[in-house]
Amino acid sequence: MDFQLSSQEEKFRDEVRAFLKDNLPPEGEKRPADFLAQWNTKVREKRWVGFSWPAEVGGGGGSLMEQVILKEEMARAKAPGLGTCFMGLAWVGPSIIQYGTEEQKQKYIPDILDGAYQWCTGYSEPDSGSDLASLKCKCVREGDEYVVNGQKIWTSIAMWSKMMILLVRTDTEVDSKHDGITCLLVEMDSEGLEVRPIKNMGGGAMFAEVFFNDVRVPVENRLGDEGQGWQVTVSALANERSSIAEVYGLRRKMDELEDLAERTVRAGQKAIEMPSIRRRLQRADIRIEAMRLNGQRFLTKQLRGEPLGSETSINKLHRAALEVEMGELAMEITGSASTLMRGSDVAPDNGRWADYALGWPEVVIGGGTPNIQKNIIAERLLGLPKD
Amino acid sequence: MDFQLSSQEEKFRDEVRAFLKDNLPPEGEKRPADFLAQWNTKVREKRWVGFSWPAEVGGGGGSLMEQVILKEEMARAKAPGLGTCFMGLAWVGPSIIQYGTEEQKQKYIPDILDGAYQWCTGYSEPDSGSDLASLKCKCVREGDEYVVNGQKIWTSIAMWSKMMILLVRTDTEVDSKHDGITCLLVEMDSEGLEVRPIKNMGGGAMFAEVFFNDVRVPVENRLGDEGQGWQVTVSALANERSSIAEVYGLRRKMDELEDLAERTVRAGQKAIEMPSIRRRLQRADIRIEAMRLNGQRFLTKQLRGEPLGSETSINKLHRAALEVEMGELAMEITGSASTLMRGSDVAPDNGRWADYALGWPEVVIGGGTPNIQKNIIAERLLGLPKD
Amino acid sequence: MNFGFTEEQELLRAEVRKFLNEKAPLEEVRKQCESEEGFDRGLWKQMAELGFAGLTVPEIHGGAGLDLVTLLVVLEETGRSLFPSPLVSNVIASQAIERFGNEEQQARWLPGFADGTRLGTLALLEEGDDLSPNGVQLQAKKDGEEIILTGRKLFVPDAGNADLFVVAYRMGPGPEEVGLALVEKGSVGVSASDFPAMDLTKRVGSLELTDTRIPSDHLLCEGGPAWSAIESLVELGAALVTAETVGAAEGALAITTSFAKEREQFGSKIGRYQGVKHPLAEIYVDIESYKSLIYYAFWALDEGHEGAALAISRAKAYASETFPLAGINGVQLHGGVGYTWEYDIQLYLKRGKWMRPIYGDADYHYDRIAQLGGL
Amino acid sequence: MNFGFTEEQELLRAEVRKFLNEKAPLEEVRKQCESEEGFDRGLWKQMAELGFAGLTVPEIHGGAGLDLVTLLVVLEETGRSLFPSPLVSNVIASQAIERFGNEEQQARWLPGFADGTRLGTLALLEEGDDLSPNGVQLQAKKDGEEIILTGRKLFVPDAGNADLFVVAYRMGPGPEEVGLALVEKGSVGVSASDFPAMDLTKRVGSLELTDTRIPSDHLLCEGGPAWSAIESLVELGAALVTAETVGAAEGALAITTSFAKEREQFGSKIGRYQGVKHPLAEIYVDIESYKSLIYYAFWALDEGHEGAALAISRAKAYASETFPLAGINGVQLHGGVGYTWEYDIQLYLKRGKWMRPIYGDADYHYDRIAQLGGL
Repeated sequence: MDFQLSSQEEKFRDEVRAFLKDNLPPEGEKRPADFLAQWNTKVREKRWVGFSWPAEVGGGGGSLMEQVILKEEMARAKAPGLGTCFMGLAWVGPSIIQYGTEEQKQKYIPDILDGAYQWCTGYSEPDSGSDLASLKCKCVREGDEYVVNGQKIWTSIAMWSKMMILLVRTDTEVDSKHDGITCLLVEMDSEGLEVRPIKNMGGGAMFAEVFFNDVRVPVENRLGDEGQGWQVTVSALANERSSIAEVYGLRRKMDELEDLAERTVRAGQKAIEMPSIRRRLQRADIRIEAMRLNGQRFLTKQLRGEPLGSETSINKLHRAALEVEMGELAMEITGSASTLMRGSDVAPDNGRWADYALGWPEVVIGGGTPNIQKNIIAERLLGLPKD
Repeated sequence: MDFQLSSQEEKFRDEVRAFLKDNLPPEGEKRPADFLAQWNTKVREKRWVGFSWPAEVGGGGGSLMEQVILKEEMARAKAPGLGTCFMGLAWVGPSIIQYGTEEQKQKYIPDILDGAYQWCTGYSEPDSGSDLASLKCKCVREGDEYVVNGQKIWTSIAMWSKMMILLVRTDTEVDSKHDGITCLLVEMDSEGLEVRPIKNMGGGAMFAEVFFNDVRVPVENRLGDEGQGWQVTVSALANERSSIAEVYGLRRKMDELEDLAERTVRAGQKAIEMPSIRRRLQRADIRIEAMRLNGQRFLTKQLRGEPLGSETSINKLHRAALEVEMGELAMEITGSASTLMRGSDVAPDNGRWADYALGWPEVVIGGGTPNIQKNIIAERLLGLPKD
Repeated sequence: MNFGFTEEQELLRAEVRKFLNEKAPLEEVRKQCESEEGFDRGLWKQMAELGFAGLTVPEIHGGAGLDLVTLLVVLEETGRSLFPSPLVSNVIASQAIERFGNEEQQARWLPGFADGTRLGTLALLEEGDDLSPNGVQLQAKKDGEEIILTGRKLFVPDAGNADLFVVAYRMGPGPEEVGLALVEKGSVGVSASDFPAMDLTKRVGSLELTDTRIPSDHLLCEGGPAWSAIESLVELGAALVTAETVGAAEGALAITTSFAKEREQFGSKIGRYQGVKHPLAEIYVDIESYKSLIYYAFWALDEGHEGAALAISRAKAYASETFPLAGINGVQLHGGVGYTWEYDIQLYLKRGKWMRPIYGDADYHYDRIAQLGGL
Repeated sequence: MNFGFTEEQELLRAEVRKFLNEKAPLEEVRKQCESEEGFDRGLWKQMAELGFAGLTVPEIHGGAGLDLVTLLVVLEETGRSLFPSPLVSNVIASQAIERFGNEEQQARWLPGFADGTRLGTLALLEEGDDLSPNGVQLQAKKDGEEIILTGRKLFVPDAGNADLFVVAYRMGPGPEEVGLALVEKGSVGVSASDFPAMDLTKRVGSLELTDTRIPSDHLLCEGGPAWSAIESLVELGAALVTAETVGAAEGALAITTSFAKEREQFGSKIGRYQGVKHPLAEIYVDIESYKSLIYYAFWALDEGHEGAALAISRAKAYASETFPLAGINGVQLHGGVGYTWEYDIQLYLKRGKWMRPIYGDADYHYDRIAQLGGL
């Protein structure tokens, strides 16, 4: 057991820290208007966008451990993200690198790294829910084109995306529902493609429904072989590593929550001194620390070259519970003011906690409901029978 | 809505209170050595044993509301029980009254009322668990006798009983597992019948396994018709009313727990003033009060002549949770001393809380596990599909 | 011994439910609560005509003169349908006048509550969110028989629509040097408005008073009796909110249960899984339990029974701790659709967040139970 | 960066597990713990010969001189098999001498810990169950270089078997006027015995001292350093117990999981129901999580890293709150058989009740986290 970095890793960490010191204004200090643009250019120049991707496609060629160090330092410094094409960097890019043709790589990878535009993900369908592979979106080949008809749902940021990675069913006569699925790269301004934002309970919209009505996609936009779509997707989702950054996100939120409880005085008492609040804050805090260390155990496994399996569900389940609990805690801390939203002078922090307390489903349900995660753990890690 | 008693009910209550005043030593006062024997004779004379049973079989012929008042006053005064043949009074007697022959009534009912001996209940089998109707205990008729072979388990107080009400399978070729079951009244000293006490985790034994090896039971000891056993049992179990006394039992335990928390000083602080303990005591206290009032709603339904259905599962589920929680609370209140048992001078209340914290399964699992209760509520009260 | 409703009460329930199902199904509720005022004055007028609005107002003042247990039946139904109306605030304001006002004041104000033309509310809390005497800091200056009020009230239910505020003020530094006055919206120096808030069916806002002169015939009580009056109004508020919560919670459970019966996943109704069934069963057990507690509390209130305050605090603490979580569970069991604007379950989740702190959160009521001599 | 064990440590784990599986399967554990002494001295001797007993004792004193992370591996295995042995108490006592004793004391006492002939324990708590300085009230009188001790220690682990007690005593009224001394069982005025207790695999008892004279070469430390020493021993105790708990919890989960895979009800394996699966999944998540916390804590202890105390308190609080409930869940999921003497799951339930308060319950460790500058 050893939590120290090697001297080479320390050197890299110092490089990152020096960069952050030079390029990130200290906390509380106002960032210049063009800060974000400059930041994006600089991290791109350092090849820290797509840091783990091979150098030949324009990535950083970084090792796993260096990647972790980079993310950790960035999160700790509360720096902006590395790159702006979120889903492109998270899984579209890796899928294209693994399954794409030379042309596809050249056409899409540089734009993903530069953040030229957004990608979205056409996986879920109205009737498929957590059962992704039961998808029905119809796709027929006509000459050099695929013709797509059907509907997707829960497509995150579809309304702001130029491209979509889409799963369709090209073959319905299959033994396993995992067969007959094909992956296409689709332009969002294709004729017959319609995006309808889904208004969430907070009143905003992060997700959309996407309708396909005879949408024609050139065959060269197929990613991988026909029928190989499930495999492409599974590899892509596997790329969604037990994210260090995710834990730091929770940690940051927790620090803010602690600060809120410290600042909030109700009935003459600081909220942080109310026993019922304090103990729950402490419990959440311990679980976040446990998640951080769980992540390091997963990382060790990866560093040893062992594949990561269902154990990441451990942190997913923690996160689902914590996002709900922390929202509830924010509500209980702020009492009568808890439900006031943006635009009221007495809304705590101008209503951001109210937004937060309504925002958990995007995280919790998006990543597979807690019930699904518990099934994964029970069946795959404990070997209990399927229900 | 009206929680007042009618003047007739008030009169009955006053009669009970007067009896208690005359016959029960004040709390804290030593009871005479022969107190219990005298008590039993007196309540029997007043026909308060089998209070709700018809007068013609020797019962009290009391109304439901009077029965509730009687139980409530007895519980409030912490009086001993009414009658000593627990299972005989709870369900064997009512079954015999409903399904028994005139001979059976004359033979058994007076003894049950007098507490002449104990009855036990041969329902559960090793492989039947919560699925009572799947029982397999074999029974073949040979002339004027039934011959029983098989095994029962979780038979409460079998080792101290003279008689057993037994369910056997007389017909295996049936469409429904509820058919082909027959109910027998069996002498525990029958040849081929063996009782093996089951040692529980507290080291004691309340339950037993009962083995039947060619046990011969005269046909006149059959209760109800052949194949009518399930019906007899269901009526008997329905007789196990949402017990007022049960809530008073929890209430009494809660008062004692509060007293324990008041008396126990750890690290210079009274346990009752520790926020983590106090809030949990309060929560339990509220739930017991809710159970009491839930019971009154059930009672109202019965008084209106409507049958009580699965709603009693509400209180069963509360009780299951509370017995566990109160045991845990006792442990947390008493800290380092919590696991000390009878015989140590520093064991809190000579180890009775340690016993209590190991004793919940007899209540919780005996009455159907919480999972079973939740299924009953979900399926029968909410109409959700079976699993 | 009868822990149930009379036939008349059950008939009233059926009538109210029918009225709300027809006039305010959830798609209609959404429209009403998103409007400027947040409720439908026409519908409110109709409710007044049917006698629902002035149910507890004495008959001599034009009301139905019925008891709180009967009101409970109405509240369960308005809660079930998330009906946006000033009912709860109005009952508190009218009860304040009925209980603490003199005959003149009753005769002057109560008829408006009975016929639905008057909207009232209690303005109690201020910055500091404190339900103890210390929380009342709004300053009163004596000027002969009158007083002059200056200060700001926060978290005032239905502030934007109310035309009559029952305002708690402070006369001096002593803990119970407080008073209760009636403040009319039209008076000089009065300004009130609603805050943007999560549960659109329940408006909440602020009341600002700047040198507002209160004539002596608008004063209800002062000193120790005023503090007792305030406490009893908070109690009443907690009781009314909990009664509505019983209905709302049943509504949320019904929606989620029928969703679970319909929705299929992995080739099976999701309601078949214990992971769905068991949380729903637990929610049911909780609702039935705080229902029993609050039913009893309403009866005890009507009877002037000493156990009322304790029963209210028990019920409100229980409901405040469990109903918000039931809403979250409901949304989770719906999966993704549950948190879209379009599905109704999220409306109940928001109601849970609204009801948790109002008229005292669980912490407040647990402490109050101890004060009242409970555990 | 390596959050795992070395190959040597994994080999050791395999060796210990094999040893325990062979020599102390649960049916054997039951026999051993029900014996007069509560453990098997012969087996303990064998463990000492294999080097498990004196694992952390420095090599110059006959031990293996290994670090705590290596000991962690052994503790997980003794926990898993509920192995009754004086290991935890012994490590605390030997570490007390190693950390706070002088060279002479180390040379005199440590070899006995290495070869398994000496059994030691920490005698800290008294009536009042107080882990603060105030909890140490056992009275010491100076007599030249010696001290004379009188008083009673409670909740002393393995009191009945220990022949050497590390005893905390009080010199004067000041909060930190405390000291640590070594008391031999055979000395005049010493009497120790075990209490009847729930978890037979873990003995706990009392130590009574009546005018017991302690020679100066038995004194370890006094004053502020003594209080720090005591705190660090409580920390160590909490760490060792939590490490054993990880193994015990995994053992309990394994037993329940395989029961759920075998047992049929209503024609189906009970492990198929989410009502069984989901609690087991939650238990798994908890175990993995306090496992990570305690692993890190052991590494930090070995490194003398400042974060050790915080990590220990986090892990112990987490484990103390969840493992006892996991035991209850395990018994419940077994149904009736789970709470019979015959089935093993109840042994783990009792272990949960034993581990909850020892070396600080959750409340104590939450407060300690705050003291240490955590939340």
